[in-house]
Amino acid sequence: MDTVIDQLPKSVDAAAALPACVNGLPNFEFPSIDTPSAFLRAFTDDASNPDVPIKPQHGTTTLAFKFQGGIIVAVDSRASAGSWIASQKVKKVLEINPFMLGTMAGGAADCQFWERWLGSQCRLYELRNKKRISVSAASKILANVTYHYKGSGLSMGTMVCGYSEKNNTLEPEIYYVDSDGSRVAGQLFSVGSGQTFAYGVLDQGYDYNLSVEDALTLGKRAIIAATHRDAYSGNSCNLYHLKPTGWVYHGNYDAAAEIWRLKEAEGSFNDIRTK
Amino acid sequence: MSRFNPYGDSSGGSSLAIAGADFAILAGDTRHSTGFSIDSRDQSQIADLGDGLFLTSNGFSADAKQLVDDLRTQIKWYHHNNNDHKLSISAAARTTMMLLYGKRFFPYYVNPIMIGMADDGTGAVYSFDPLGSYDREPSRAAGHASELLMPFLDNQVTFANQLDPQTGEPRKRLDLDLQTAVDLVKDAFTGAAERQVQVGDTLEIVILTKDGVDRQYYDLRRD
Amino acid sequence: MDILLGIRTQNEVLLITSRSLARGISVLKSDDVKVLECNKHTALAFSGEPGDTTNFVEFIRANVRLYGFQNKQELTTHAVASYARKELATSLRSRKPYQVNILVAGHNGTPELHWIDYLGTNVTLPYAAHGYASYYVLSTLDRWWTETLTLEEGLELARKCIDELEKRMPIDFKGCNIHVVDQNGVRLHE
Amino acid sequence: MSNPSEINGGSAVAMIGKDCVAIACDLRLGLQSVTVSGDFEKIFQYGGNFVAFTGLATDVQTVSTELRQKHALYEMVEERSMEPNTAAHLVSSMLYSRRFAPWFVGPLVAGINSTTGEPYVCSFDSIGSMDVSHDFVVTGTATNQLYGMAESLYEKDMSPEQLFETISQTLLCAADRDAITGSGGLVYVIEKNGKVTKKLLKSRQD
Amino acid sequence: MAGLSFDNYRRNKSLEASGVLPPKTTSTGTTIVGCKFNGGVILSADTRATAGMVVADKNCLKLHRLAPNIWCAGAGTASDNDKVTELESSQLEIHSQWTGRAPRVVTALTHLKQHLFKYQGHVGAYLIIAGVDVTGSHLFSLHAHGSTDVGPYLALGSGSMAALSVLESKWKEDLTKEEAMELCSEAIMAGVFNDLASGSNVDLCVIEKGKPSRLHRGYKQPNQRLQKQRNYNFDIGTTSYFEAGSEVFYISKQSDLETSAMEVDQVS
Amino acid sequence: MQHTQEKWGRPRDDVYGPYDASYLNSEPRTQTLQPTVTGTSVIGMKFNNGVVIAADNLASYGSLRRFIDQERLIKVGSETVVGVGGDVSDLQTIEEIMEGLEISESYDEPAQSLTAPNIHSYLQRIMYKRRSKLDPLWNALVIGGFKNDEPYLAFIDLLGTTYTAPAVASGFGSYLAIPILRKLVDREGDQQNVSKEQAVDAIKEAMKVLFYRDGRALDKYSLAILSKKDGKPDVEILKDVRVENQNWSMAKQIKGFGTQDE
Repeated sequence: MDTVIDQLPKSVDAAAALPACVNGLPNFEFPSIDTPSAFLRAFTDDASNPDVPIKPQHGTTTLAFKFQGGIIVAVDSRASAGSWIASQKVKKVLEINPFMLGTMAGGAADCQFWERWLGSQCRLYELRNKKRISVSAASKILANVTYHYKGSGLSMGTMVCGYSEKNNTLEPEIYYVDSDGSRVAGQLFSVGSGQTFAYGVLDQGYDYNLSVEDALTLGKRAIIAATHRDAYSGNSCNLYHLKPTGWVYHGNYDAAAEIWRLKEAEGSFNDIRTK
Repeated sequence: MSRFNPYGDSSGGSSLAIAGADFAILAGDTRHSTGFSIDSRDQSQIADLGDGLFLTSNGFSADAKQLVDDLRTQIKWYHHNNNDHKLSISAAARTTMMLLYGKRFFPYYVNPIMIGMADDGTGAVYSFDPLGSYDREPSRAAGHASELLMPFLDNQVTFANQLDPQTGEPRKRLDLDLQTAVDLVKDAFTGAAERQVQVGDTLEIVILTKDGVDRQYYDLRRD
Repeated sequence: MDILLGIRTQNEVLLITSRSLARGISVLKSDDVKVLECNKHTALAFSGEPGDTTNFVEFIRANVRLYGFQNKQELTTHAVASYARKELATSLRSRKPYQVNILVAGHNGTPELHWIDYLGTNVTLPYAAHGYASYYVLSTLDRWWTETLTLEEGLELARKCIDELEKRMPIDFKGCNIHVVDQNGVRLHE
Repeated sequence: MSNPSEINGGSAVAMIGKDCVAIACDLRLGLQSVTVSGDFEKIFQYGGNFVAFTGLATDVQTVSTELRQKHALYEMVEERSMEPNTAAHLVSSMLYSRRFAPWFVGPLVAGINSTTGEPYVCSFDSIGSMDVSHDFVVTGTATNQLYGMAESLYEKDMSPEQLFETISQTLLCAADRDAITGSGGLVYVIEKNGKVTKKLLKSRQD
Repeated sequence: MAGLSFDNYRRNKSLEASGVLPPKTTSTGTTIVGCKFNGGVILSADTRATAGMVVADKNCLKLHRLAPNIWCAGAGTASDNDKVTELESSQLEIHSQWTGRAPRVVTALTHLKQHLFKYQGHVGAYLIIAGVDVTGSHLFSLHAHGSTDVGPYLALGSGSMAALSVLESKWKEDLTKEEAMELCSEAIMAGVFNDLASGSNVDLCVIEKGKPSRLHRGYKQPNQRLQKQRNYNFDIGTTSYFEAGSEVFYISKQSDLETSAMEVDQVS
Repeated sequence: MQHTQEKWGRPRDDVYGPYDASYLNSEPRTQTLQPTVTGTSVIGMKFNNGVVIAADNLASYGSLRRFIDQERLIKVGSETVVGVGGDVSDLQTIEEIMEGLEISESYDEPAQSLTAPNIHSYLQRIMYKRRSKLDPLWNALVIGGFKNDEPYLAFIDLLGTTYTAPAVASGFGSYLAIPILRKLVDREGDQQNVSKEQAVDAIKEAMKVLFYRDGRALDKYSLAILSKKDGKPDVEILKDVRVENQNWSMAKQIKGFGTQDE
């Protein structure tokens, strides 16, 4: 992995001098002042100053968990800029390759860009080494990038999920990587502004021995729970199941329709006024 | 004392795009304003990128111009390197993302919308956030009046919140015909021009079909 | 980080409050009670700025009791909630406003739960929470709460919530007290 | 947060039809991003006048109560019902009396004048500037979205049934583009003969 | 103005400190002008009110009647203009009742400037006051801090410079009424079409010695709403609602409490 | 990165320091910290056969009338005039840049092919580049000339923002002069019905109003009239033009500020 790091700029300021398109990276241009990250923050941090001109899209609930049948990945599809709902149909699961998925929370552009870049790095690894990259290695590449750019303004909270070969068997792995540079392996994560609401359902219904069908239902149910309570999550749920043979997409579910259906089916969501 | 802010408040008003089964529409008003002054009533904000691609980018207009220039350069190089092969809209969108993300730490203050015909012959609308995140969408509005235009498009293009009174089921989304789409664009803009002071003067509409490009102009409020 | 949670069941209201009382980096007490009996059928659960909390709820209780003495007629839960709301909203305009969030639980024939924040927003809810706890348990309650919960089912749901909080809250809140408000008055559930 | 109404969120709209008027609000009460309640009504009835208050929820409750007091007093002293334009002026002076320390509310008044039969709608800013309109008025965090919807959808002389559809679609689609407006909608359609139809909308709950 | 309550002041300050900014108030953005002619004086204004860059009111009336022959046009904070002129209108009425004389323009001016000065500019009313009285016809401008100015033609508001470009190049001495009306409306139109905060119609008020003042509401209407391409009425039943959450009730008609219309000085 | 509900994903103060809004109005790094010696408005409009541009001759130092014969219209190539408002030292930089452009162009293409659109594009790139370095040239530019025999008029500001219109103005001119000029040329194409004389009169009228109301304006200005004669460009720059026909008759009507009678 050192090759990747070597080709990254040594420091934030050095990035300004980076030649165009090294390693698939564009030539990042920094404002020519002493504190480019404070400059960037001043113009883009809509949580501190709602009147900033440039509002990146934000807000999300994403989750992933391991169970006996593999990994379930579920996400919502709302992107908001302040209280404005900029998009209702964002794809927050990035298909890095047929065996690996990345989730997207935080800055939409950061996640889209770096996870696509990660996809190309993984492909290069395969071509060089004639074998698939492990989830552990892939997530490390991403974490190296985010740690490298720490303090310069990236915003990402992502889970890299997939199967890796360990002792000649394929093992499911989930790594949480964020723009602080953390990289944490785990069993069950939820990331984004609506994470707590997802946990509230997920923890109470989770069991490693869930059937595939129940696991899918639980993942979707936790996202729907978050869309109901978190203003910045909503619109629909995208559902994936990772198996040793690769990922399977289980469809897009409109949150509004799901809530009304669940209310009927489960007798839940009794806070909603109907009379 | 005068202080310097690299992002001015000069901009075009608003733009919106609708994709259909065999057409794509991109519309924008031609008012260019700074603060409370109208700079120009005839500043087209729709850029013809060549290869049947059209782009608007609302926000800070000098950044928008730079983005268009960069994109044209990229497309020219693509032609040089690929025996004048036409750049598809999906590839052009990806290129736009790379250009925008290259300015991640000194962003372009722009909200671009690109239209073209996709490889399968359907109309395509791609929209971007200032940092480059993008997606293909059925319709999109950007600029000062985006908050006014977008809910109307949701309601009239995707029939959000509408039931079919006969069946009681959500109203089925039908493919828009071109005339309806153009009417929607005009009505959306006359409404927006009523309430958003930076929108007005003339509405420029670019209509892409398999037969080529048609431009229409339509008068808006001028006050 | 105090936990304040109210659940209305078919015949009673449960108030779940954390037992830890922390100041700075120390826990001063791990059997704190954050519920006050206001009159026979109404209880207040409270959290917020230390000092403000007890002063405020005691002030409310004193006046509610006074009203009871003077009029030979106890204020209803609804009236207590309205009165507390008004006091909070008015205090907000003073030099030193009360920074107190409260839940008002009562039973006047039917169980009743009010959620009131420090700004003086008063809403009646089937279940409610203040502070960080609300981020975790609201979805749990959305999932399992129904109009017709029995006391046992209500307690079971409360345990689900406490379990979730113990799992996810980054502090040790030393467990929770559960107060039950029903037609017989306010009691601490063992 | 850019302004105090964004703490709790919420929006309202009122529209004039033929011999009728409609007023609608959402039902969300939030605490920043968390939806605390989906049953927070923002429309209050004062005799034949319907007043929606959006903004900071505590002020909504305080001002609506104060107005109830003043309205009752008026009807008692004057021995007649309050007309919508009177209610509007009352709201305006209540708000202006706190010119330098305002309530963070944006009210709407809707009603039908009992003598002339004219529908009346009026909106206010937080310090009581009145905007009497002949078509529609909006307020709240989804103001822009509501303007966009209403400007394009509004038609003159709608029947009460028609008006219900248009105001509901206006509210619902505007709420779908505002993260802190939604969780249900409530619509009142008031007709010249005094008939009031109140409907609870089945809307998105996300 | 007695009785302005400050009891939310501390609370709002502390909310501000925690990042909550005060809400936008409606501003009349505005172009207003006044111009004298032989025998009287004219006031004119646009009719757009804005909240930020959004039009809050497309046809608001910015010309206020202070007394039958004293009118004023307001720019600045909409609410302040409405209330300050309302207050002054009653004070002038009371004043003329007390003194038994028709009010003078300078009386209105002095009242208003003292009021505004007292509030040190926080009452955001920028006024052009015009009228005729026993001493002739007068035209004054008044800024929120209490300063005043006189002139044969005046303009205020965000579109004042556009209006002045017309007034400065076209004004001449001894205008007739018709010329002055044309000049004023042209000045307002310059604001309407060149200043984004001004728009919609031109209102105009003619105040003449010995004649009732005449308000021309919508004197020029150059910005009519464009006809829509389609009709967006929905089929009945398009919106989904809960039967259980719906009810029909009747407001008791209060026609038995019939009242006599208040006697209000009518203007055309 | 923040991990709390409300601000999830936003910058964390302990990593980035507190939010600093001053960058929204940040000071540029070098050279023009603020404009010192400045020129006021430049105005221009099209007519059926060409373009008229005017700028007065004053260079102010704050409120001081520092230099009263500053030329602010630059002729570039054979058929283009650039009017410059704003900082005068930056004006001189632009003058040098234009001179350099002319010289290199005349080496490469002795036939003088520089047109207004060329110069417009070149200057826009310079202005945008300098803005992007946070080291702006503190000017507003008006470029007048021809594009394929049609009149051409464009505007650029210190950020590189640019637009074309049949009437343009910088500074106070955009408030005071534009309404006068737009009476004749409101939208593109209106110039077809405007003669050179009408255009010159409108520009003179606008310069008069600017002198009345702009505290940094002078009653002496330069006037460039660019027209095509038999397909050939004709650039006429009139210097030391005076503001004429001033009307101060209202002055005698003004007594005091309100209650003073006679």
